[in-house]
Amino acid sequence: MSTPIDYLLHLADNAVVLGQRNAEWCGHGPILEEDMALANVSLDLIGQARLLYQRAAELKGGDATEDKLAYFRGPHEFRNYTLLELPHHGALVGYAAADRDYATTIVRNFLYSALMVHVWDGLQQSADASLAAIAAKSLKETSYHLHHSRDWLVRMGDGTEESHARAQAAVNHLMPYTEEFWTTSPAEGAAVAAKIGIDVWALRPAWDALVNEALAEATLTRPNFHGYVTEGKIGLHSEHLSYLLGEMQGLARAHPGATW
Amino acid sequence: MSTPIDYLLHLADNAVVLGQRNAEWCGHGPILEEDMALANVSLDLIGQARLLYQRAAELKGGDATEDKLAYFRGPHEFRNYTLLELPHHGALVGYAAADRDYATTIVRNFLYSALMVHVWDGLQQSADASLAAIAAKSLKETSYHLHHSRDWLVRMGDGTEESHARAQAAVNHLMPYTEEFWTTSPAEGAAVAAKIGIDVWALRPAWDALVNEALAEATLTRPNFHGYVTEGKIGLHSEHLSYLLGEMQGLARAHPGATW
Amino acid sequence: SEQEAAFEARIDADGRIEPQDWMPEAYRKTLVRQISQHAHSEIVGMLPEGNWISRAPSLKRKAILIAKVQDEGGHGLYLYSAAETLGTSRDQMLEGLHSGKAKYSSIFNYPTLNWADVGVIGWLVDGAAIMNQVPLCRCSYGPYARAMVRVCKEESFHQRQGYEALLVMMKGTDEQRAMVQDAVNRYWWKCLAMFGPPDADSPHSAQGMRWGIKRISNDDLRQKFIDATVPQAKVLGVTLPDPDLKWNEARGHYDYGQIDWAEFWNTVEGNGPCNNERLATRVKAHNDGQWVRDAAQAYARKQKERALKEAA
Amino acid sequence: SEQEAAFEARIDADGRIEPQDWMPEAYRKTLVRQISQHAHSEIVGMLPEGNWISRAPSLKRKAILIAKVQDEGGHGLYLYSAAETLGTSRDQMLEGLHSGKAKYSSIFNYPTLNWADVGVIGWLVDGAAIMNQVPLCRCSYGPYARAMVRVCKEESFHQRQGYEALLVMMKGTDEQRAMVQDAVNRYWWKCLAMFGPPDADSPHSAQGMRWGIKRISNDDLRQKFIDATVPQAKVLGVTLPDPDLKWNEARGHYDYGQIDWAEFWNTVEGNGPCNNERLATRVKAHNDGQWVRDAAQAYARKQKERALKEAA
Repeated sequence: MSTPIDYLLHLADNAVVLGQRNAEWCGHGPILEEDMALANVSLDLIGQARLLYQRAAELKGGDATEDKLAYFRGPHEFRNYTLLELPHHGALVGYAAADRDYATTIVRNFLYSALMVHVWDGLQQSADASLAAIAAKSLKETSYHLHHSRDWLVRMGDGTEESHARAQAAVNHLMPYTEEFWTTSPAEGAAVAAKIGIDVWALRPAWDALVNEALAEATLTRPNFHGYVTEGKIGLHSEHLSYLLGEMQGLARAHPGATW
Repeated sequence: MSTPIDYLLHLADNAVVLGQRNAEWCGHGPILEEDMALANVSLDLIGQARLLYQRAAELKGGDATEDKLAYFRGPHEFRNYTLLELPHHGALVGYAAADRDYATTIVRNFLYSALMVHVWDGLQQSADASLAAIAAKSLKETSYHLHHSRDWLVRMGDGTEESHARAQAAVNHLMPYTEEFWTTSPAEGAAVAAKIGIDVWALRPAWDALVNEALAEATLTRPNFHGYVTEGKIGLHSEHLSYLLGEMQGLARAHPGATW
Repeated sequence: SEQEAAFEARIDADGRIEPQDWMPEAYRKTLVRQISQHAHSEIVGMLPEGNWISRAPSLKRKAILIAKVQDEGGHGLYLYSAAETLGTSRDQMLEGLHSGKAKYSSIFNYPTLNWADVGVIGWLVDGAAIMNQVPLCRCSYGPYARAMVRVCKEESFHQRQGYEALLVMMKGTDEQRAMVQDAVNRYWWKCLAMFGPPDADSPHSAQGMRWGIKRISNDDLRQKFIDATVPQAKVLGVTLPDPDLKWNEARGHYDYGQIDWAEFWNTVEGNGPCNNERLATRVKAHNDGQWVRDAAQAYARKQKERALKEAA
Repeated sequence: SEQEAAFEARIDADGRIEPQDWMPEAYRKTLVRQISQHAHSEIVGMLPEGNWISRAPSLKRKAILIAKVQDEGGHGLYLYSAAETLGTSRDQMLEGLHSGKAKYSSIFNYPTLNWADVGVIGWLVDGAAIMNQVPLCRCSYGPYARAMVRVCKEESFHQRQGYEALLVMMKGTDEQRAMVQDAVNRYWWKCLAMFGPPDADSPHSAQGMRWGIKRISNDDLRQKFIDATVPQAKVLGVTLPDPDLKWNEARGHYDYGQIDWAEFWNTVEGNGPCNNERLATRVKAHNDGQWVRDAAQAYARKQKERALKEAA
């Protein structure tokens, strides 16, 4: 696939995978208002994914559609950050069963939206006018996601002893996955060179500041990184993505020719 | 589908669905010996399912195979008891997430194998010689499953306060699903008439005795039944089966022509 | 009493009762029961449809479904708020739900077994709900009536969306059409039962009518629903699973078969296929979320204390 | 001492040391560490393959996979038993695993990402394990040697099964072939690292050799594995992802490229892609199962008490 398409897929896959995860809380949230808030985040992300897939399909031509891209690519073809495919609980293998943990959900939404407010901001200047327009829309939505998750991060960290422990555990679990943000995939490199994409590396100080400030306010500690840098954005995922996609794509794939 | 096929599918679907569930513990059991015991139960059940599907495929003719029957029928075509498709935890909707509960697993295996020892025993006299042979083999295996689950049922019921409470909760949750055993589906009725199948209704006193005796030994109470009689064996399932089959069938369906 | 006379006069004049107005205890209790039951139905009703969000077969349908389930949560919120104006807190109402004392619409005690169930719930379940709810927009209790205006508007939108999704499926493959027919077969009779027992067996209705809480009888609403739905089913191309369903020229209405009230009552009493699952899921969500709500409260308290300290 | 001399003499004569025999503490400790590490590897090794049981694409393959993972549990059992003969309990060993003090084979810290991984683990991972383990059947400690005889027999069976599954896939569709190649690409280098660091960097080996615990050097085993595997890869039709891999006529062996030892050590130290997941899953299973083990113990105690009472 050509550069801008690969880059658009990275952005779209991020959005659809995290949208899928956030929607899992629907009907199971800790309080009705949060059910609705996460449904809203999910809706925004699915909406972003649709626009991005549509643009990618347009560039790809042929019989490509948003749904072909979302439903008929395998896990190794997905280009999302590994962070976004993880289930809502601590580190466990792909076929473990466990209760959902809201701290994991909130911390992940925070870490991702803290990056994406800067990414969308920068992409408003993309040489791809469609992408620039999507970025402007997404920036507004993502700012809300950031506010929402940051507020809860602070509440949890500076709440009760239990909520602090859970939030810290989620931070410890998820923070290593953010290292993937700072590597440059071929798709990103080419998109930056073509002035379509944004150099995420340059956003690191801003992200660090945002994260460190929020963690400090939440009385949480940022763990040191020493570990494995995930490679979801080049298609090397965790064991969790194939389950997520299996569930998401199963019905569509059972009826390959169908229109819905 | 003709009578003996429908009846064989009921037996085969029971085995494959419960085999699938038991295997979920593999690597997650409460003690290594139990990981192996449940893997063994699962292997026996998958083995039974294979023989039954093979016989059904033989009768069906055409391009039917065991895998076509197991992997390419939808939830509404499955004829297993609803009891067998439930996840390893208490009553929750299809898309809830929860830890696995070993008491649920054990109680279900007990309730089902307490029936099947009698079913297989009777089916040794089936007019279908292949089914009679499968029954003889399955009877031995199922006797082991019954011993295993009954032993644990007693240990849990007459163990600690916590294990007693968990076992009782599992009994309360699952017992209503056993009412499905005692209804006669069209496939069963026809199979009985053709002397291929067995009249499960006639087994009820024996099952009741087995269950009541074990519950008494386990110091557990049998709940009164007042509720909904499930209809999995005529294809009306719970919300859980489509998830189970989605996971089980997804890979095979993604490669429809492939041989493995 | 004078208050009672004023209340009765207001009701007779089809006027609105507002939270600050005096009202008889029985009126207040009836309303709290009905509104909270309605709110619970919205919340529990998120579960059967929520069951298909992760598996929606296109991104467009996924987004529509999430938005719909989110709207149901919103309806729950308005309705809990309306009930709170009567002096009962949301926590109290939830306690009623979780303990099994309060009811919710029994239609949500049936499973959603295939994707078409989502469309059928929109078309038939929401359709029946709207029939029930439109008269409530003229309910004598102001906050409830106003909440219902908003709810009904959104429900009509959902109903059209559900029907439209089914139209697309009926134009699709044989399997898609079979899914729709299967869903209709499972839901049709349950939807007819949603209007409640026949008028002859519905003793509470009279007082509700008198108070302007109920406006149209169960049987009349049911008939209205059937008359409206049969032509829609024809356009859709599905068969409604009632051999007795036919146009009665004399009555100017469709005749229809016997509803299985025993099954209905059994489900209302807690013995439907999903009662345990629905309720246990709500209870688990509430219990699992306790630490989150505790955290928010603890944090709010700390913030307040800090503000006080700073002010001092 | 006399005991020590007798021990040394037995070792020198290639005799067997049995549990009741005297042995140096260092020998005992080395064996417990090695055997428990091996047992842990079997148990943790159930997870990457267990990940595909529910999704096996045919019932036959599902049964084969369950049986294989079950065998691994069995190997774990023999090995824990062998280690117990040295005076360390299974609980102590599990405590070592769960606290992160004890190691297990680092190969299991990589994810299984497609169905072909199952076949490749059989072919390459089990293949490498067998190379390592066959010499252990002649290990100086009797119980370990005997356990390894049984383990190696079953592992060879698994290896053939894995290879056979891959042969079938390679004869299948383009997608199936791509899955196999993808799995080989991800596992090849990790398997070469399974033999441990180059001999030059492996200080512990000498003492192990002296004691008859280790029989062949890391590099020799690695070379043996490569020489055996390259022709199998050719038959299979997959490319081994090493451009430097070629036959060296002079050496009579295949030359091969540089192993990424930094990555290997990083993973051993706990920073591989799945270290946290594997360990946390074992710990969770153990903790979640506490009540079950407690129940069994409580029941056994009660039974004993009842028997005593009856006897009295």
